[in-house]
Amino acid sequence: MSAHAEKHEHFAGSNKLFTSIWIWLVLLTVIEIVLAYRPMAIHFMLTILLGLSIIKAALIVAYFMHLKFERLSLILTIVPMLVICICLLFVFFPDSFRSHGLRYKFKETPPAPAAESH
Amino acid sequence: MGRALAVIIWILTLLSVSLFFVDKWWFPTAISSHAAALDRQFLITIIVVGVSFTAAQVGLGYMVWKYREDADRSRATYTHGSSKLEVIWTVVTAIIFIGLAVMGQSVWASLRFNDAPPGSYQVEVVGQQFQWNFHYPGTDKVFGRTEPNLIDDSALNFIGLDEADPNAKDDAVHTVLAIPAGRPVELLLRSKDVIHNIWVPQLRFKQDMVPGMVIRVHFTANTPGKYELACAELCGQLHFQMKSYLLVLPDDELGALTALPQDQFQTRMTELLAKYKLPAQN
Amino acid sequence: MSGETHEAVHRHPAPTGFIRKYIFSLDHKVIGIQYIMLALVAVLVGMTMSVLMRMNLSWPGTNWPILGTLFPGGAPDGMMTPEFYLSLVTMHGTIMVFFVLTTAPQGGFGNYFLPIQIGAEDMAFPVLNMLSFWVTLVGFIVILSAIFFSGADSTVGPIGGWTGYAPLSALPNAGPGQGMGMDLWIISIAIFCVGSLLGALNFITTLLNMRTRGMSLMRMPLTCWAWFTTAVLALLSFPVLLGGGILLLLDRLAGTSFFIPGGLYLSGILSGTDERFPLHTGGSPILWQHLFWFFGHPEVYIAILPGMGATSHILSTFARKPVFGYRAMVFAIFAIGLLGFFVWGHHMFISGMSPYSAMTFSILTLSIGVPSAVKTFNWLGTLWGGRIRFTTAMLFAIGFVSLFVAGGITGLVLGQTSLDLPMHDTYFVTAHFHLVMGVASIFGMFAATYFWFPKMCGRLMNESLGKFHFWITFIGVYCIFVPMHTMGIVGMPRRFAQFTEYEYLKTLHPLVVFVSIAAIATVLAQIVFYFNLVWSIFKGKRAGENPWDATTLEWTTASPPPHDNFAGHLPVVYRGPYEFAVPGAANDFVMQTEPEVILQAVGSGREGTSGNGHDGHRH
Amino acid sequence: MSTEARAAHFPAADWDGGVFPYRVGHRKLGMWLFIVSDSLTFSALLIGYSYLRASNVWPTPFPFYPSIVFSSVMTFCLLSSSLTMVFAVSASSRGDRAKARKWILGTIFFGLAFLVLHLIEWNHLYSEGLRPFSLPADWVTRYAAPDGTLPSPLFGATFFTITGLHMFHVFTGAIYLAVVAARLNKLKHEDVEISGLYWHFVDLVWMFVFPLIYIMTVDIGAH
Ligand code: HEA
Ligand code: HEA
Ligand code: CUA
Ligand SMILES: [Cu+2]
Repeated sequence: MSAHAEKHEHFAGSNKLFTSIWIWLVLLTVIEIVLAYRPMAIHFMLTILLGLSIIKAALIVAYFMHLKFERLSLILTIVPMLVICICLLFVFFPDSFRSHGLRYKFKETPPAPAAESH
Repeated sequence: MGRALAVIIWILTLLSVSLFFVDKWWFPTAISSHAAALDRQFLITIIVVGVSFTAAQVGLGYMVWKYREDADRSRATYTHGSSKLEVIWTVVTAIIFIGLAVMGQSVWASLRFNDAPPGSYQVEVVGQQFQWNFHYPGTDKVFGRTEPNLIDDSALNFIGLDEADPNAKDDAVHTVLAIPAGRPVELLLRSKDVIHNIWVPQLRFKQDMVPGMVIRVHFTANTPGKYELACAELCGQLHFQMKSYLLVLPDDELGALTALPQDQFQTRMTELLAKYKLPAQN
Repeated sequence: MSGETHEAVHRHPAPTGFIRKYIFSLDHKVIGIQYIMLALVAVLVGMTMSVLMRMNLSWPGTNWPILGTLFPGGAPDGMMTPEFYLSLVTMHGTIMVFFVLTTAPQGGFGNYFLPIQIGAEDMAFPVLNMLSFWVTLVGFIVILSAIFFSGADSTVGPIGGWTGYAPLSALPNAGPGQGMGMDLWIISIAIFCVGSLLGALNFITTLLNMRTRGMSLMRMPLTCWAWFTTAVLALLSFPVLLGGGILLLLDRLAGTSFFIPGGLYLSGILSGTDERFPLHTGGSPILWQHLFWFFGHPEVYIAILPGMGATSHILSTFARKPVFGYRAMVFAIFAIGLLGFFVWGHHMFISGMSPYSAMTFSILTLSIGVPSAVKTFNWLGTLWGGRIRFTTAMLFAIGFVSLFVAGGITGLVLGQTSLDLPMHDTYFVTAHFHLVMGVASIFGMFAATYFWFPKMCGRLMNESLGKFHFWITFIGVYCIFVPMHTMGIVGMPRRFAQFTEYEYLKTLHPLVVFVSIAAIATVLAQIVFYFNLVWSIFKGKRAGENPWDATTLEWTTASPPPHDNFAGHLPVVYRGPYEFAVPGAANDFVMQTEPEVILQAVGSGREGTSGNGHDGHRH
Repeated sequence: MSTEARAAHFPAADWDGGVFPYRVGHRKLGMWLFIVSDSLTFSALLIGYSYLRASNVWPTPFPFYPSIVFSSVMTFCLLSSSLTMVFAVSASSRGDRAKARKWILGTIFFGLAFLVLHLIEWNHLYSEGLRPFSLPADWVTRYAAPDGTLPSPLFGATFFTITGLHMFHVFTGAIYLAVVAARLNKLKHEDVEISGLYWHFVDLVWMFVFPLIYIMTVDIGAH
């Protein structure tokens, strides 16, 4: 029995490590903001942004949320479950893209400005 | 108890299966050209399924009959299973099921994976709560412009047809769908309010009509006649009354109909509706 | 580590006051019973509605004076209006799916027996457990109230079907039934999502963390596997519905248009031209269907998996024989759970979804039949060579197998894109899902009730009444739901308030009437069940600890179990869950807690623990 | 094998019962599961947003100031709050409750700063005329597609819904942390760690909301 000592819990990672992770996160954010002002194809931009977000999320999960220091089995339980479900949600998109061609087109009337009601 | 249960299971199986042999309660005779393949696929499937159903129920009854508690044996057979059997029946069912699935795609593919053949007869279908509107392009084969803000139910402009549009001059809007026999038909399905679904059992065809979208579908109907057309998606209070007719007309009769101006079109349609009879119940 | 486990023990002492003991109880057993009672009440409401629906379908225009008083708008002078019929369908479907089949099997029996079967003293989070129940109860009250509230004009509940397709459900002005009742319907579903989600994480944690010593995964009863997989499905699918529900509610209350496209024209008003119908544009009705069915398909497996678990468990117990292919069963449960997320599109073949996605979904859909078939074959295998004791619980379990095959098999028809063209939204679908869900799952629950009632109440249910109940119900449901296939083939659409409008449906009239009569008879037979239930609580024959000679942990403790389940010492598990008919053992069943099997002379030197569930993958 | 020997033998393996297979207590595992579940709620909303955006004409109205500056500072706040939160957990693991409390209060401070900035940003958009059901009149003309299709009012709907739900999470997170800070002496280290998990999760969600809602909607005057 690995009897746990009451006072000192093990919490891997030094404050220095966490600070450097934080610096990385801030840096990646700055990159994102800079990217926003670079004209480029929207698909391209989206891919890069999502890529960066995934890296940031991974850093947060791995270090701040400490998953990297948990047992492999926990990681293998949580991560695939979530990844599969989120990937499945992407199956919605063909229908979104399709709807351009299928849209009923008509002349829209601009709404009355600044509705006060509601 | 075991025997009684077995017998009841067998009787229920027999009755269930025999219900599928009652001619009266089967598909109405099909009139579309994809229906033959579809009916065949249905038949194959229902046979596979029926045989499996029967086999499973007979097997279940047999187990229940044979292995009821009796004095002959003091203990049940001690076994945890057989990997060989598991593999066999997994593989066999996988082959059957995937096989069915693949076979089941051909009609679908022929209807949905390609556009309507050129020269198809086009009708625009506009669903609205509890009423059908069929918009015929007329002799010029071009639909007049429609705009939601021109819709005026009280003035009977149900689909918002722009009378000022030259293409609309020869258009007709009617509550009955008339299509040619033996020629590909393309429907442009829309809805004004909520989701409806166009369905004619004899066509073996069904498609949701989604507001905001124009869904194009195509098929060919072969047998002239009058058929009931139903809405098959819950659309509110009077969903069950959202009924119309499909008239499949010989080409010349339909040609003569579509050449008529709107007011004569209406009367002619009424005559045709009276002329054709619903198919006899099988 | 076990130190930590023990810390969890006795976290809450046995309560003494009535309220803490029976109302706001933290004890998983009490909460389980509360869930079951909720389901028993909900199913009464649902059944009553189904009878009213059948009456209206076969004898349109029947007069129900009491309806007239209760719902002056929906049934003026007691005559049911179409909108009232449709709101009954909606409420019937919703109540049955959510408040019967997601509560009793999982929240009820799961809650009661999962901790006991894995040798734990309670759920991991007792307070959360209590909250889940009360949240669910609030959801139920909200949905019941939905039928009494309405738009301005008439008293009918929501009209949307249990699927609540937008934009019908998103537009308050889309006719009667889209008023406040619909808001309440959505709110109730959202509340229900939260309750189930909390319940699910509780189940998963309990099962992973609280198994007692020796209770390895492969020694768990199949019921536990089923509850576990169900909980995972719930954890991953309810949040998506919750997201969708929030959006739908906003469409109705905040004037957004997530699911409402532009250019709509309703009751004489074009969207945006009048304050009664504000401007909506840009939304996608198909998006709602995706969000709903992404949840909806896993949900139907949430409804059936616990029933499958209970069936495996009970078949093995009363066939006096180990489950055939335990491992294959576990894999099948798992495969069903996993594949269950890949097939939601089969409800949307004709919705205007991409035909290529439809084809993919179709093939995946039929693949999911494979693990179901494997389970069926293993059930038959379990019976094979058994010495079957026909208790009522066993009868219902066998009935489950029969009905599951009958219902599941038509899924193979519906699952093919081409064949769904004529079949979608007809009574063929109604037949399919009632057989699997409406009765197979319910049979699972009946079996579970008859099986575990002695453990829960300390008394046996009356077997004669039980058997009577079984025969009527079993034959009855076949009579109700098999003819519906035929109706579907002829082409009878679902959600029709009346069939009087269509000529081609006239030939079906005898069947319609037959089904209604069968339904009424079957529903009446449930009175026997309720009577038996209540009567047996007080007057039933006393059950000992283990009336069925069963092997799993719940049968090692008192009936009903003490507050902490095992009276202070957790059991230790030495073998797999279904050790019946072990050759050479003294009894024909060997409890999971029995350390050594006493081999009689016959024993061929074979170690009696070959069923320890490890199948040689350890040691 | 004797009974005791067997019993002693069993707990050796992770999955054999009697142990926490992940070496993680109930509450921590429960929080992880809650996070999985909640991520899916957000995923559903973000996917819904992307779905609608891809099928509509979408305005890209956010100016550098105030929107992007604000949201960047907000991102910075959340990231920093995560850092302080790890420090808090780290301190708590060393048994240093005073420090832990200090860092938690720092986290709450950053969280509140995020909320305040966000509300200012909301208020700004609201005063510009953005509503859940409509766009400001000048956006409508400015972001109309070349073919005349109007930009979608779903912009406001998705914006307010997604950021609103996120804000709600930050808000509950702040309350949660306040309770933890107040009761720190009675709590175990694990409880602090769990509150940290929740807080980081809120941060993590923002890592997707920020690029998808803000960065992808920057006004670069390209139209
Ligand atoms: C669990 C699910 C469930 C159950 C049990 C039932 C039970 C019944 N259903 Fe229902 N039904 C649905 C789910 C269910 N239904 C759904 C989802 C819909 C679709 C709604 C929609 O379109 O949106 C529907 C729709 C539906 C229709 C179609 C309406 C239409 O489309 O117009 C009809 C028509 O006859 C019908 C009839 C019946 C009948 C006669 C019964 C029964 O009365 C049969 C007899 C009842 C029993 C045998 C059950 C007894 C159970 C107990 C006593 C519980 C025991 C509890 C414990 C052990 C804890 N149902
Ligand atoms: C408990 C609930 C439950 C279960 C288990 C299932 C199981 C299955 N369902 Fe069902 N389904 C519903 C509940 C359920 N369903 C509901 C509620 C609806 C309607 C919702 C609504 O619109 O209101 C629905 C609707 C529905 C549709 C949509 C129909 C339509 O609206 O057009 C489809 C289409 O693919 C489908 C398919 C399947 C399949 C392939 C299975 C498979 O999992 C079945 C697998 C089982 C077997 C195959 C039987 C056992 C196997 C054998 C005996 C082996 C031998 C067999 C052979 C060799 C062939 N279901
Ligand atoms: Cu239109 Cu139903
Ligand atoms: Cu499904």
